[in-house]
Amino acid sequence: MLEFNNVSFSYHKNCPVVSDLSLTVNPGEYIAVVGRNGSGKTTLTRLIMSLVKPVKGTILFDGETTKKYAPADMARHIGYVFQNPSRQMFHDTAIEEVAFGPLQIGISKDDAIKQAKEALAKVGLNGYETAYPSGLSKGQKQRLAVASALSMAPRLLILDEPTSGQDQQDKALFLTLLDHLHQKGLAIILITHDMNILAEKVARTIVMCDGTKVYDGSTANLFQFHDVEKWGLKKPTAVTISHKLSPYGVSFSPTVDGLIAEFKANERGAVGV
Amino acid sequence: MFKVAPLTKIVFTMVVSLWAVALFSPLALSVVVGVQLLLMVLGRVEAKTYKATAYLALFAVFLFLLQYVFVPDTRLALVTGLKMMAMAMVFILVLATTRVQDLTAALVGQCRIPYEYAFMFTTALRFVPDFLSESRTIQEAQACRGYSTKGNIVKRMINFLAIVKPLVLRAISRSETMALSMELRGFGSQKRNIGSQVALGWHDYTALSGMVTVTLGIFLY
Amino acid sequence: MSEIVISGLSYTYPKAAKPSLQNVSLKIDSGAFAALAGLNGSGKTSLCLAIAGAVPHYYGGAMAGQVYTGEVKTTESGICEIANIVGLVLEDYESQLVTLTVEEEVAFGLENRGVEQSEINRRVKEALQMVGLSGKEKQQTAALSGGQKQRLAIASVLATKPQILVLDEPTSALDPEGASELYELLHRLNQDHKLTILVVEHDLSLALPFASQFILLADGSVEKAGSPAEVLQYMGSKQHYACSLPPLWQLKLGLEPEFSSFGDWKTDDEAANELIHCLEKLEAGKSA
Amino acid sequence: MEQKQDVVYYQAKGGKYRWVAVTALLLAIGAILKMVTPGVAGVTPNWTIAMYCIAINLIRPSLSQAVGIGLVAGAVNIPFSKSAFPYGNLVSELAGALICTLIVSAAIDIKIGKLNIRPAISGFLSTVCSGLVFTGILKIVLSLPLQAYLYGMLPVVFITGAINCLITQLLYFPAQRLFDANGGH
Repeated sequence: MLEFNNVSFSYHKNCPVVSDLSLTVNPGEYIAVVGRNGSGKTTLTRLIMSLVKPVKGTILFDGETTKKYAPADMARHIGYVFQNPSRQMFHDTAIEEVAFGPLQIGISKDDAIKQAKEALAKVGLNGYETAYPSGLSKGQKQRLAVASALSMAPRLLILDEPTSGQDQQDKALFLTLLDHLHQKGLAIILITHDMNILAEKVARTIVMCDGTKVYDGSTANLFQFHDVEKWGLKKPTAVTISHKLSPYGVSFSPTVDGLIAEFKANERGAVGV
Repeated sequence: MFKVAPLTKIVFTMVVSLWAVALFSPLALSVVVGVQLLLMVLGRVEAKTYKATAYLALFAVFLFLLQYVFVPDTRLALVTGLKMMAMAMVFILVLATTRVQDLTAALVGQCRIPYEYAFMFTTALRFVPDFLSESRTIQEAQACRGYSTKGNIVKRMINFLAIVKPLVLRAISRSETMALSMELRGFGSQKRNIGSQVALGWHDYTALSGMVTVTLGIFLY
Repeated sequence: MSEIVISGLSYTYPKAAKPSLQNVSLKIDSGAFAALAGLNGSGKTSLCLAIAGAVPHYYGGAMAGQVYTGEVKTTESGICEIANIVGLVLEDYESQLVTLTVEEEVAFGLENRGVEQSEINRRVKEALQMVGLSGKEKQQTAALSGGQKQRLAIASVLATKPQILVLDEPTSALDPEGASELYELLHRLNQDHKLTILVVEHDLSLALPFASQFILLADGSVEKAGSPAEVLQYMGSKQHYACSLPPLWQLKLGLEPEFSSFGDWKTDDEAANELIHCLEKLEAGKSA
Repeated sequence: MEQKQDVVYYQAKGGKYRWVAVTALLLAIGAILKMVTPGVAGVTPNWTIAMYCIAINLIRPSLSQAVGIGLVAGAVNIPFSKSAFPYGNLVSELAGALICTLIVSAAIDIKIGKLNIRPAISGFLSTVCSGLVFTGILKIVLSLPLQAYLYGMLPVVFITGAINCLITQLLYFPAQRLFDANGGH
């Protein structure tokens, strides 16, 4: 669906922000993009949205170069939820907020409202049509932003740090929402700092470091075989402990639940012998 | 600009404006502009100051043309352009050689401008870069939601509210935090100590008497 | 000394339909490092504002009960006087920064209080050093990074030498590296400068290595307060807090029913060592 | 454990300086909008005036406060936009802020049907007044010909006034809703 071929980008000459990046996103995939601040994660997504154009290389969407597209054109296919979504909200009601996109691309008012209603329902905000966006909780605002993106019926959803500032319960709720959307066939790219989310939710991870892709593959392998700290990532608790326990026969698991199971299995095995 | 107190510079902006209004000779006005340019060079201002000055000069040319189109009198048009140049340049000169905070401190301490307004002024300046980057982010966020910049003037103007409204709302919600923080930090107490106040020295008196002499000269002449 | 004592505090905002705080009684000892947790809307911010005196002085509304910060009863003191004891860093700390340069920001509160210039200079230097911003005195506030802005906000409240520092969700806008740096800073202020610290935090695993006290709010009331271990144990027993528990404690509480009870883990290393010990014991038992 | 405590009602003493904060922030926005607004055929709103009109509609200042707000509004633009005539700005924004404050504090209802159009009226009149003062001073000081003034400047003043009228009306109500929602978090 989306393809980067040797893409480079820089704001100033000789100071590349992203260099020689190649990757493919397939329909319906759930991918995490991680890396320390300034590693080029956000630039990667800005390139996808055509907010910036590559200096070298090509970006293809459905086989066509995105060079001639403006961000508003990309918005018909790709939803992008910015970090801290309250900054983009400005309507008096949630439904108007969500209908903004469809109306901008020339959809009739009735259809836009219909689409907006559906999008609100998808994120679990049905009944909130007339709510005042500024009065919503952080978690609800975030879901409202997702609804705004979904109202354009995208095939790919990009989220930049969607869970920051939310309480743990809202966070869990939000991640379940993403799971649902993913199961319905939506491709998702999640930029996150939260390694626990990564370990528990996302199968494929792309690690960015100094403007290049340094890892692209399964999340489990990433934590099992790579020292992620050299890329500025924090090891999840389960990974740290799992590594320390492996000499004692406990199999590796990047998640807490997995580690508990492995620990128990090890003990049963020990007793069984 | 050398060892002159901020207050003297404020007086300088007024005096130069007065000269520019009073003078009608292209030569005399050129001297005023020339002296300011010289002061810029002597004050070792940054490149962007010259850029601002050049921009101003462009505007002066535009004014010259405007004047000339309506009244084809080269001398009169030249006077108009130079007057504007002299009046606007002095602010660029003073701002390039003085910290804004020192100017406001002088206004509060020596001209008795109430502190609230000086604070309002510097705080507005403090938030300009923040809101500038915020406006870019908002523009991008809306673009990713399909924000379009097409259509006729009225439509584009109304559409632009998608950028302006979030900014204004952000300012309103920030104002509450800021007002609370101001009270926590004792804003408005009578005890306030008015930072560093620069008293006038012999440089200032020399400069001020120079300005008075020139002004008198212009008016008597 | 400068402990925080809250007794029977209830509070309702002027236009609110229901109270934000209900019969909150709490004690935070002098020199404590307390973390305040709870879901959004549980009253954490209101509690911070009450400790700083902004509730009720700034907002008005209906309040019952008392808040004492040190010997000061907040209802009988002005906001600015309480600020001499309690330094408050709000969640939107960027809006707290009102001046053009770093040093002016730190000096602002002191100038307003009529402190002498030489003393101001000394305290500005000291406060900036405490937060690791020395050498940035002349920089423009707007040019600082998010984390630096936050440290500047901390420095500017520290300049008035409060004994208590209250931070409302300080890590919500920071990346993990920034968040751990912030906690190390708070730890240093707590240890070296004997500051009492209260921090609102969703991610308790950040506060776990440093905190001496956890407070859990729910619907405006204290649901549980005590040592981190006590509160985490309690949270572990409640299904709806399952996801709020730090992974370390999810692991601990997940293993404990079948294995020996473990210590009150604060760090990954501590946990790993104890688990290795446990495995070795099992191994020994097997070969015996 | 249940302690019975007497409920005491407190008057909000806070927000004494909210007018300062709101005005400062809105003026900052006015300054940046000037930089980022795409020019459409040379016709752009005067954002500075629109922003202090909104601020004045929100905070309802006294006339002496209005004097200060006007002068600060005139001054904020000096370091950013290359104003051709900074002292002229000070005077014209002073006039604009005073007019706006007079309209805002006028005791009569300004409504069309149920719609409160006070923001629109204040936005229009302040902009026109400020524009007339500014161009008037400019005309005298730079000795511009009458034709240039009548055909070159006046139409711009009135068109800008009309745009500002619309903007102030559209932005005021959402701003006011949030402004009044304080303490509700």
